[in-house]
Amino acid sequence: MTPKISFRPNTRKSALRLSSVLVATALAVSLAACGKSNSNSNTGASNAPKHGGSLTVLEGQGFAGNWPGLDPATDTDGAANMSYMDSIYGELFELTAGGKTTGDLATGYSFSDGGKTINITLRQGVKFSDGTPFNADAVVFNWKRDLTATCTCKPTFPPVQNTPPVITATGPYSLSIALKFVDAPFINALQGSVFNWIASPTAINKLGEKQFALTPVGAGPYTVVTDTPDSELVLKANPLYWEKAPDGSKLPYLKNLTFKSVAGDNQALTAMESGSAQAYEGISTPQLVPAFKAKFQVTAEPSTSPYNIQLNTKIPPFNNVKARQAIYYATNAALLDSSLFHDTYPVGQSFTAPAGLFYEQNVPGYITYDLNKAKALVQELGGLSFNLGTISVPTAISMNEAIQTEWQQAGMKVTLQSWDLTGLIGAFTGGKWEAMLQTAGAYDPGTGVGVCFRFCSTSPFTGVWDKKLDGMLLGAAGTTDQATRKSLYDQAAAYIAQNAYGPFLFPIAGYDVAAKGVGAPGLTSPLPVTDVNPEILWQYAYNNNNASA
Amino acid sequence: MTTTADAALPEVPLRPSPLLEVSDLRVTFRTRGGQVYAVQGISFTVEPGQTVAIIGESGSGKTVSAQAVVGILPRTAKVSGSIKFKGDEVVGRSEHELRDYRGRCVAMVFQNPERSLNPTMRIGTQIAEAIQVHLPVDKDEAHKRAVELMRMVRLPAPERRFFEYPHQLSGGMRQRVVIAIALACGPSVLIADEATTALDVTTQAQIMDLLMEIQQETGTALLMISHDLGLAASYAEEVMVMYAGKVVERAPTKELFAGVRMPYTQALLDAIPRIEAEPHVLLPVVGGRPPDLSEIPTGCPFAPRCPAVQQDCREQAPPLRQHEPGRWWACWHPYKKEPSSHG
Amino acid sequence: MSVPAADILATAVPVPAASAGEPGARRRGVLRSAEIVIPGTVLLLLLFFCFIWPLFGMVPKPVGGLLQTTDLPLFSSGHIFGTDIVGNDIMSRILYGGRVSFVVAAAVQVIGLTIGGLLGLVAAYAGGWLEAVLMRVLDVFIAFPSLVLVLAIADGLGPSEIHVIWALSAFSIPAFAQVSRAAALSLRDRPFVVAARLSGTRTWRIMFTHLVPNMLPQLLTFSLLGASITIIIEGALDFLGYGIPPPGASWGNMIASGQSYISVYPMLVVVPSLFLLLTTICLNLLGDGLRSRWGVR
Amino acid sequence: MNTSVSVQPARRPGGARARRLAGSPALRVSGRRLLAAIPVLWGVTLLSFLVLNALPGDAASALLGINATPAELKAFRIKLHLNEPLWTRYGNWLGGVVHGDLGTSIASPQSVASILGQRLPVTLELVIFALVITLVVSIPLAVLCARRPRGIIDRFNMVLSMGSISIAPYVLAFFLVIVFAVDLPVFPAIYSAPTSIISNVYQFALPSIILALPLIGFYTRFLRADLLEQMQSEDYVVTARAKGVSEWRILTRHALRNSFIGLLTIIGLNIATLIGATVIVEQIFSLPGIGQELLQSISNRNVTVVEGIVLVFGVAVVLANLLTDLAYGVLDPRIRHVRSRS
Repeated sequence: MTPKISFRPNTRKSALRLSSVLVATALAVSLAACGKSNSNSNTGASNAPKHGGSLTVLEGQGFAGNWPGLDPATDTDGAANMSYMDSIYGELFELTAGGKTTGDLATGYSFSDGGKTINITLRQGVKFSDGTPFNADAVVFNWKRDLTATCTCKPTFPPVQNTPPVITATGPYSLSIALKFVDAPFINALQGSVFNWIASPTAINKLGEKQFALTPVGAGPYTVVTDTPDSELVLKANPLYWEKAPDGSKLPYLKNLTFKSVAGDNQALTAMESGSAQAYEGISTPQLVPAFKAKFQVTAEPSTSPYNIQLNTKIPPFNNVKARQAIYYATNAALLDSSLFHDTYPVGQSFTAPAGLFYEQNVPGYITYDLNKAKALVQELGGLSFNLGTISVPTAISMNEAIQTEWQQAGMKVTLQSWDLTGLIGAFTGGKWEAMLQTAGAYDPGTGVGVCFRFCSTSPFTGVWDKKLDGMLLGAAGTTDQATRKSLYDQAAAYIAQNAYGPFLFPIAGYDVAAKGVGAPGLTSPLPVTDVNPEILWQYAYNNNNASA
Repeated sequence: MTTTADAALPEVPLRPSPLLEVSDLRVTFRTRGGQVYAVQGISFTVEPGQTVAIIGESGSGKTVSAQAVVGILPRTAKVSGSIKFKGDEVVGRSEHELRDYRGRCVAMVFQNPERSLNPTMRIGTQIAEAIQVHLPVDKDEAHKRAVELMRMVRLPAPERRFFEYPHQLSGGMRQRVVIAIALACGPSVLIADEATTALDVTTQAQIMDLLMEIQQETGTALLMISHDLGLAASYAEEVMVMYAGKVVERAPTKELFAGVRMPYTQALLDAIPRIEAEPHVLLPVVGGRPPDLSEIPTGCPFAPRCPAVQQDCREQAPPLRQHEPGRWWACWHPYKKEPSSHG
Repeated sequence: MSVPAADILATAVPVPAASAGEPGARRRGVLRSAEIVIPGTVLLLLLFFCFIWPLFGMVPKPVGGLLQTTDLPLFSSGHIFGTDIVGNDIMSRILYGGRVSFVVAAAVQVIGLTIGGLLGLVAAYAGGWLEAVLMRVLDVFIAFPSLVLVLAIADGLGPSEIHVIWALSAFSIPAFAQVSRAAALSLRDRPFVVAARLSGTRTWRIMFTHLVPNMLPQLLTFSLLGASITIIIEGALDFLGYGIPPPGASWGNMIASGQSYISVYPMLVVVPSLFLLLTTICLNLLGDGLRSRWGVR
Repeated sequence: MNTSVSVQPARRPGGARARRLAGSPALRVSGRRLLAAIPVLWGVTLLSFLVLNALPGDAASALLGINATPAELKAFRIKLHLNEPLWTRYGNWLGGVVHGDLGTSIASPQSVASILGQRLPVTLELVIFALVITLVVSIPLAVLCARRPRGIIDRFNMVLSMGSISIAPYVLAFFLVIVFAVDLPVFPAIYSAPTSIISNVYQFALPSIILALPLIGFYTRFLRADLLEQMQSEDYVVTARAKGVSEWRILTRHALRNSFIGLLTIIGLNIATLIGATVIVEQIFSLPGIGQELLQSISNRNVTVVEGIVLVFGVAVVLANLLTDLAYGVLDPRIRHVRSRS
């Protein structure tokens, strides 16, 4: 999860899928399937959390640092604002350390009717922070409202978007949602979407949509004190919060929690060094990591989406497989990794990543770096000149510059171009792009900016129109059986390598920073990443430096 | 009006020290182009109530001498010689001491009424400021005195005028304000540096009459600086002619115009157009250009332009001497016979 | 970019040329006075190093640096100023970047001088409704937050050197127009212009033979000051992400991209900033020297 | 602003005091200036509509983002009226503005007016702080320099003002933040909503200093030159000296008064660029001002918000010109009276 960094005044991400496109660099700690405790964990001050502290958290402006409103029905930036929404509304389902989706406000779920209907059971005895009861009717009210919101800023949730499902409360604390087709990763996808946050219906009706977006009411660990959109959100502990700490004491540990938007990594560093903040979610400039590490606890977020180079197979030069193979031969991912990021990423050959599901590092038949073969192919083709584009994020731009140098050594003529988010969308939909440095894959390849997003002919952002590949990828998303999904994804990876549809480099993710004596699951100890950014369980956050109790 | 040491006539003993006594005043300016000798040793005295005129072309050092007397020369000026005001030496006083002297003992009226008043400040305030600088009076008292001064200089409706701005007054009226400012603290000597040059003839006469009346009322000495010989003739008791930083001729007005000795003065007189002169006659003009003040010429500075120039004029500069009682001039070959009667 | 473009106009508010030097002061040769010689030579040196030296000097290319040699510190062998995070030699990027910065600054001033100057001249001379219309149009450009226009043009047309030049001209044209209008207005009523008009010379001749030569000193000093402002604003554009596109180099985009790593590699920002500072100081000194020489306020 | 100083005929009795109180010329001036402003504001909004329309990609693609199918994009554009021709859209927007409704933001449920309401005070405070600091520093500094030309203060100021004009503000900002916010934690590195007046000053201190520095350079240079010229070549200064007034008083009471007119020209002229410059400072300090919102709205193609901000910029510039015009009347009596007759 990396915000668009530094001063690019880029737009707020418009949807969860999009934000993974901005993934810049991270230190992937270990190759284990699910993140074990990382090397530089907070060994030092990991004493027990104390109550009563107050914490100021910085959010990068390009990504999480912008939140026009915090009403689930009108917040298109769902995923980016996960920290705020989770703190205010809590979550139906949350992702715990084991990488399992477990119930938070919900207690469980089950499939029926062949996987088309999902039944969800809710926790009982929970109240919203305005005292009104949290029950199935509230959830149904919210989900219906999210689907029928008229605001131009209505969030999108693909599984239910085109074919509105039937949502019914099957009991005071249970409900079911009937889809038109089987969607196995529905609950995983739910976790990062607005449907995971339930607002108090009475508050919505009392305050009205506009005011509610500024002063939301939920059942989460904190309530809103003041909200200056895109700048500062001040929260304080919710006295009615239901969850108890492992030792039985009341949660949340913190008395107040403040989120502040910051322009870039460097600003975050100076802000933390000057003491006006104690945590920063998502460093995306690797070169600054040592500076952060010198004074603070730095935790690598598990990385789930590898960088890949998409080739547009519809137009020349990459409609010719030889040209695509020349690209494979000319791309030295290991050198990129070592020169730009000091050898800290596991170079991979597929759209899966160590911290995600179905990880497969080496793919049979994948063409590896061979400069002479690349030169030979380029000569055979009579030269190769094209445009390589990416998102205008400093790290992505510097990677493109490095790739350009590598490809030019193979005799190719490469020109670089970068856009802001809206311009990038225009470039893709325009269809004239030749090569793009982007990211593919997510925690669950079927969700978010997954593999299908880059390689299925149905997606507007693909460079490949291959029915056979569509069959494999859509099939993998269509079954709930993990083993068959794994084998289908492996077949797809091999097929992509065989047709040289686009080389993969290495997965990247950001870092989270916390001052010594500060901690939270997901901030100082890794939690798996759902679609884009890791979830942080703010109810467990503590700051012992100014804790009273 | 006594003269300096080696006068031909005996010194008149025991006179009280004159009001203003300037002896061998020299002023040089340091500029990027080198030294400029603006005033090369002039001496004169002014008695209380007397009106002395200093006449000369522009660049003859008359204004610089006046500024030296008032002590408002710029920092780049180097002053030597002595200026005594009622016996106290002025040259060399510190800026602080000079401030008490300016406006209280000696005051000045300037040539260009258009620019001599601060355009963004009421005239009343500018007059009151002159009063409050020296006299320990509060605002209202200063206000009253200022109105009084405005009445003295014959400004119509002074109470109302007090609040008006310079651009609301005519040239003549503005000059009256400047005079009011100068007389604010009852100075003993008033220097009028081409005070009427920028005005039309009728206003000029009004201002000069005003100065005369004020002189009668207050007994202030008047040092008139001008290039207009006619003005000097009709108002001054004594006339000094300056050329290239030196005094070349000095005499009581009557005697001077009765018989001019110095060729330069004569040339100046001839240059004044006469009604009775025949029409379409070329105006007699002094040839050549005023000397360059950054080099001290050998011999008489007027030599290159003098109609009666002779060899000795070029070799040695004639000293200023009192050849006849009260009459001084600096010329080897002065005009002896009476020139054509006029003036 | 808080250096205000339009307000340099203020320091160039037209006052009739000061009176001639003190009587008798020798007129110093224009070039000999220190105010002009020192900044002039430094600027010439900078121009020489940026434009001519890379032609025959052994300066590596500004892009395509060796990936093995990234983030070298100052004075490392082969790279006097070290290398940036992608391995490009900073020294060569400074030189090639200097070219871009100078070209942009010069082009923007020329455009401003010609179009803006002409507009102002015509507006002042024509007077009446034409002047009112022209001035209102100029007011629109001045009232319009020029940064929006610049961002929009750069963002819309996609960042490239020519677009940046057009974008920055949005600053310089109104500013020049105001200066030239003010200067022309003050000259228009001067006796020699009235005399020319009385003697029946055609308007265009009056404008170009009488008005323009008298306005030129002021417009030229204004353009020197404007050039230094333009370089800074070009940097601001990169800073906001809309300037010269990487991997191309310009001092502005080197500073802008360097600031992301300022705590770790401060030299990425310090070196180009020093060059930028040196150039703008020289331009301002030269502007001041010429202004005092030509007696323009 | 050519103030032709002409000799006035004798005035009818009515008294300057009465005229001064009536202030009629001031109203007439502002009236005319406001009328002239309307076409300018109209031009500003039209220009920004044209400019934003020229940008590739639009609010729909910015908002719906990556997984919107072309059909959805079309439907969304219809909902946003983006498919209507430019002129009708501009007409609708203008109609709204005339009735005081700036429309609602595309990216959030908030109305443009409420966004501006929340963010405008921050930018205004920043600009006012910067102007105050500039004037408080540059006026005394210029007077000191003019008092002793070529003195130590004058030489020091020469270097300072040359440096402050030439250094790029964003470079300056980096180093000031590192020195004043990190090494010696005096000022906060980034903005947080102030709790009290003092914390408010602390928040705005560093950003406004950075905004003010180049201005200080300009104003001091101008003022010093203007004062020196008056002291050396204006006759009313010689009159004052002849009165026995001290150099210091002449500088402060006489010369400075006349320099304010020239200074006003600068202030009036660079208000527009000063507001434009706040964008950079707001980015660096994460100040929730309209500059920051402007940048985001441009890349979101959030037309209504951009239009709102552009209108605010335009109005601010027009007001600034109006204020400077009125101030001329107060400071320069010649203008006040010339106008009262025309």
